[in-house]
Amino acid sequence: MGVLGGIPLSGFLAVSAILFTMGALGVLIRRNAIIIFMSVELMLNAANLAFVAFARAYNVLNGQLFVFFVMTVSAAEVAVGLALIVAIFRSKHSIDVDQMSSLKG
Amino acid sequence: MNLTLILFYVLAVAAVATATGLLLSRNSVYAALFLVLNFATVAIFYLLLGAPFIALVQVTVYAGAIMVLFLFVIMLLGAEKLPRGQVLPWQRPLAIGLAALLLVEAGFLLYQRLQTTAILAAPGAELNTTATLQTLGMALFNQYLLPFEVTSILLLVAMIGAIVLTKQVKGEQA
Amino acid sequence: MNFALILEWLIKAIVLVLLLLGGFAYLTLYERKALARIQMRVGPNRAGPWGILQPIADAVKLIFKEELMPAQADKLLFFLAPVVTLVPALVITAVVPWGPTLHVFGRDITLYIADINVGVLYIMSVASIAVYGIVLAGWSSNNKYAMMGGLRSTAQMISYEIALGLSFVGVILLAGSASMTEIVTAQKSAWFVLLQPVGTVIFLIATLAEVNRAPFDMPEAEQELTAGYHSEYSGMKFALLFMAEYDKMIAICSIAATLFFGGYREFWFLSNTILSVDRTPWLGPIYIFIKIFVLLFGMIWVRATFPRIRYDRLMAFGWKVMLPLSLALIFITATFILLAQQLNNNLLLAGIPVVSLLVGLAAIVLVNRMLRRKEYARA
Amino acid sequence: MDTLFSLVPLIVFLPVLGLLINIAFGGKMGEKAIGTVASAASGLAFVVSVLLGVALWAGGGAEHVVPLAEWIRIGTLNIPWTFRVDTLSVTMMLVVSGVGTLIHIYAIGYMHEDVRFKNDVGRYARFFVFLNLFIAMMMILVSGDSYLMLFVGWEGVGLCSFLLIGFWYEMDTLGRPSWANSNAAKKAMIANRIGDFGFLLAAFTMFWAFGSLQFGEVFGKASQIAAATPGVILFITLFLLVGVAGKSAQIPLYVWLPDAMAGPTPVSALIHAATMVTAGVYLVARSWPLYSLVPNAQFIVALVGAVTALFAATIAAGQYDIKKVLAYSTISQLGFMVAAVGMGAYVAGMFHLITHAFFKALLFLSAGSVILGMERGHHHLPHHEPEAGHTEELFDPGDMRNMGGLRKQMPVTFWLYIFGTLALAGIFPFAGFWSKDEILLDAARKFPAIYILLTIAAFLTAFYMGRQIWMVFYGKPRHAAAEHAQESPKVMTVPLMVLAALSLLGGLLNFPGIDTLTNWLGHTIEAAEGEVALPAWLAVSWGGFNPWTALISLGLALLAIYISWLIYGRKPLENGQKDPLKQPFGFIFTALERKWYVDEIYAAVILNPYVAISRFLADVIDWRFWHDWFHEKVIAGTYNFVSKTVLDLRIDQQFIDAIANGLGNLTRRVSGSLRRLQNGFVRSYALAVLFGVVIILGYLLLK
Repeated sequence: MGVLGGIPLSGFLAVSAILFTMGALGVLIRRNAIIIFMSVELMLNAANLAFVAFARAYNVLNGQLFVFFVMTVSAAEVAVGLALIVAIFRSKHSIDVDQMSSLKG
Repeated sequence: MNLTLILFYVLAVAAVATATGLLLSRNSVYAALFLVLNFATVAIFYLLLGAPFIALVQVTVYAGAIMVLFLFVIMLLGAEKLPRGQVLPWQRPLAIGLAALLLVEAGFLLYQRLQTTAILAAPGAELNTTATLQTLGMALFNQYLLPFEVTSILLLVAMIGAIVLTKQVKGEQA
Repeated sequence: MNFALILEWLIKAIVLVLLLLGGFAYLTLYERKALARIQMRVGPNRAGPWGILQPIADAVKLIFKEELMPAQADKLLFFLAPVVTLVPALVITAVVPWGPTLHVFGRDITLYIADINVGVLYIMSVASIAVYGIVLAGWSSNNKYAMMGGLRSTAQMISYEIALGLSFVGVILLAGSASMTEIVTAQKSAWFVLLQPVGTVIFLIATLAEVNRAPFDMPEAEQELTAGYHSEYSGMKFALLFMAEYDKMIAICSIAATLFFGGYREFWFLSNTILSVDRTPWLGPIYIFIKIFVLLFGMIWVRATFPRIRYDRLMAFGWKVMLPLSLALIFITATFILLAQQLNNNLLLAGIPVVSLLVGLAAIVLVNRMLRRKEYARA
Repeated sequence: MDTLFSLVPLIVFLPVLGLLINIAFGGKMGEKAIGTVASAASGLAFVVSVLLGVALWAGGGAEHVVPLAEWIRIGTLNIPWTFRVDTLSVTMMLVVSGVGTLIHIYAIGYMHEDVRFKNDVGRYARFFVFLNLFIAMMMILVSGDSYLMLFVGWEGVGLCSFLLIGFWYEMDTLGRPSWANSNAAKKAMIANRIGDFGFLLAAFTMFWAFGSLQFGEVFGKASQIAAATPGVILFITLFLLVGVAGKSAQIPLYVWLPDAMAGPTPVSALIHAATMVTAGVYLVARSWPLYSLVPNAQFIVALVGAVTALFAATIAAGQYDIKKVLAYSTISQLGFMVAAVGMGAYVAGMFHLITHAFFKALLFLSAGSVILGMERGHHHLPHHEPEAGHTEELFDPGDMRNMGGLRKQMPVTFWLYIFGTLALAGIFPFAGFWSKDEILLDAARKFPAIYILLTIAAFLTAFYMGRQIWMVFYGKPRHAAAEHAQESPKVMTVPLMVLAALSLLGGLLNFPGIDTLTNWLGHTIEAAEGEVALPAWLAVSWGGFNPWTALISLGLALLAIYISWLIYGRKPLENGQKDPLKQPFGFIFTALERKWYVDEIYAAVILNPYVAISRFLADVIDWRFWHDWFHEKVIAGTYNFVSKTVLDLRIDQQFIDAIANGLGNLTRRVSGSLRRLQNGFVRSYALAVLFGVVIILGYLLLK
């Protein structure tokens, strides 16, 4: 596997950091609940990239397994989250998070 | 400057570009598609890092299942676009500023560690992380058996939660 | 990574794509002919002898047709959707081995494009991508019927993908590898259809749903949705969608042949003769072609025979029958493999088909009873 | 093969799973579903047992110890929860789960009707929860690798026995409101407690002498200790015998078993005939390395068993309740087994344990079928609405004096009963013939006195079983209910047919000359046969079979059945007629009817003084002295003074309240100002989180 040959690990980490920051930014500045949700996925994904990169660097499998678990968790999260969004849409007829600022449904 | 490095830079630019697309697109269908592309590029990163299993699972689970679910919900709700308007005017500049700060910190961290730790400068010698299914499976079902089982319970709970949340109460209108 | 290797890959890829495109054209003819025979008609017979020029005539007609685009459509995605649909159908066959290694011009030529150790997973990934084209086509048309078709296919494909993936697991367990070539090699002594009869049936049913063929052609049910996701498509874009559907059929059949019917290996009565691929390697592509041909006929036959399933029943069938059944199948397979390993007796593997057929039979009986009870309850 | 052995915890956890399902969902599931879940749990345990047996067989019978978890570690006492898989424990597992599953299936049908006759449908699920709990506990008992683990199961099955005997705790066996059933349950519990006391003393001594309770270590050191201090082994074995007497209903602790028939019939069959009561036999067989070292103890065990066998057999001949007869018969047969394992004939004892599980379960379940048939007959009688002022005559469906001629109404049950009877009476070629003769032969070779006792008991066995058959199934119906009795449904009779087949074929397990069971158990029990000079006629044998002893017992059994026919069969009882034996035997037969007055003697000697002392302690010492005077006056008075005047007025109101109020006011003011941060916009909160992240990361970087 000489593929990695010339790429420094820091390159992957930099990409991971940028993606993470953009995901965080997405959560903060978008109002659409679904896009906020997708930004969260982007953040998880960035973390996954860092995991796999470190796994490669330290020559251990654990990083890949963590990614596996992160994926499962995010799948569960998406299922529940989307169900929540659908439920909220039913009562508010909107998915703007800024309209969900009261505790009363 | 060899072929792989060029590939890496192209992919990195693609990843950042698609993430930007997600951040900026007004239409949530386009946002979702940008995210799918982003996942695909990250999957290729995984291939470069010698993790074909994770790469393919990434495509299957994220692109094939999760994002389809997102699209499904977007189309089902017919909520592609939101009307313009800003309730929290100070939120956006503050967020961008903080994010920039975070990025600077991350860059500083990378730079600093680059100075002190050798391992970050170049990945270790030729490694054998070509995780075949067998080795991954052995690790998963021996070392990580408990987390694995817990995950299955988590998925079950999520499934039940999703069903309960979206179930229509009898007599209630959609 | 030398130049010759890249050239070899390139040639193989181009040959494969050409084969699929040509295969698509003649598959339409094959289907029309076969359907006609089943329905006591003659079928296409004007263009060329026995109608063999008919596909070319169709192609010419479609190329010169005017392309319409709905005014409110999402232009970019409307344009991209057919492409997104076609590409997975073409690339999915990359891991299917067409024959053993050949020795030509002093080189070892392998008859597959890639042999990755997670080949089966690759198929799963590409199959899961395939849904995008349809859902985007449906959405971008900005048409209620098309949208409904797209959404239906999303739900349907996601549901049946699970049973599909689980039906792979039995094969992986038996072969001890997820690489397609190793799966073929593992079938040297017995095709997996013998060890996994129920798994084969589950696979075939699930793939019918995956490619939206009758009786699972919900997304394009003419009577309810006019033509589903491709209602608004015409001309070459329509041809691409059409091509994708038929290429998917070919791909699916080649995968089925590889996973369950011995792949490019010879038929059992030809083993140890001069016609076995071990002695005459170039026969491999011919064998797999025969198998694909027969399996395709099966799909056409099913289309000609079965009525379309109601949508709620389709989903119920996927989740309540296929999924538990395939889970039970994995359990049975794993148990017997373990037993065989522990007791050092490979004959115990024969328990898999026996027990799984019993379970499958029980499932059929149960479903039958359940349906009948519902029928009575309604009457 | 080790993978198969690691399945062994499932034999405990599958029944536990079944009972958890029934606890959680039993209220919502239908009766069939409840029964199916419970039966499946038990049936799967049987499958696992079979797999273990196969694995053991493939591995040449070598024992396996499968650790599961560490349980107790105090000082040098280290008791892990380990499973012991050897031929002995697997044999027991197969019997427990196999017979248990059949009884589960039977109980689906039986309890369906029982809960309706007793007007409490809600208890259906509870019954199956208890049954599964019992299976789990029994499995712990037979699979445990230490005396303490065995004791856990021992207590657990005792608990299940208690729960199930008192299943209908607020009524008596006839359904009248009374505490009779719960008293029976308590009696069983207390009698067992006395036995457990002996067991515990034995276990403590064992730990003192051997420093461990693990089977392996104890048996390994046994001969060494026996050479040094022989008294210790004698002490241990005799106190174990006390435990055995409690659990396996031997003299003098047997009195609880007949009363235990208050439980539903499947319980009588499962717990009080086939499995739990044989735990004592298992214990002696398991402890064979200890018993083999002390011949004196062996003789005492054998004597207790033999006397019990004879004693209970005599009582059985004088009973009228169909289940009581079987109960005393069970005690008698347990006596046979205990005598066998006591003599060192462990294989013969285990063999009889297995065959007895088959045919006694069959007999009990058939008796249950008879009783339900009578209940159904009673139900169909026209007197559903009793006239005013006329109390309905009390009807006992289990009283044999009410039965008669049932073979016409219940033909299937009749044949099943015949199979069970022939097996129990030891008629060739039924299972009981082979196993009983093995015991008799061993007795004849080792202790002639015991041989004579057991032979008389065997004769009586055939007699009272014959008496039962004639009274129940022949003659004319002596009650209207018997005339209208109805056959039981398939779900009850089919398991019985399986048991009947096993009762017929069970002898093949250790068929003379082939000796499957002997060889199988030989992997675990290697008791050396002492070389004794034998008379010629006893020396002939194939395996454990000697034609002479077999002929004697077979002849006696046939004679006994003939005699019973002369007395009960030739001239059937008329309605209200007294037992024909009453005339010639007079006082003795009355004594038999009253069970030799043992319960009365116990009451006079132990119970009444005990109750008197308890009452004195409770009334005078506890209530008048401690409660009325000490508690009310001294403690309560002081407490009231301290709490009211000192604590409440001074400390609480003036000091603590002030602090609390001050804190409350402070919190209210602070939170009033912080409230504005809580603006309800999720994104702002996320922003706050990011702010925190940036700050913390910055701190870590610049530190």
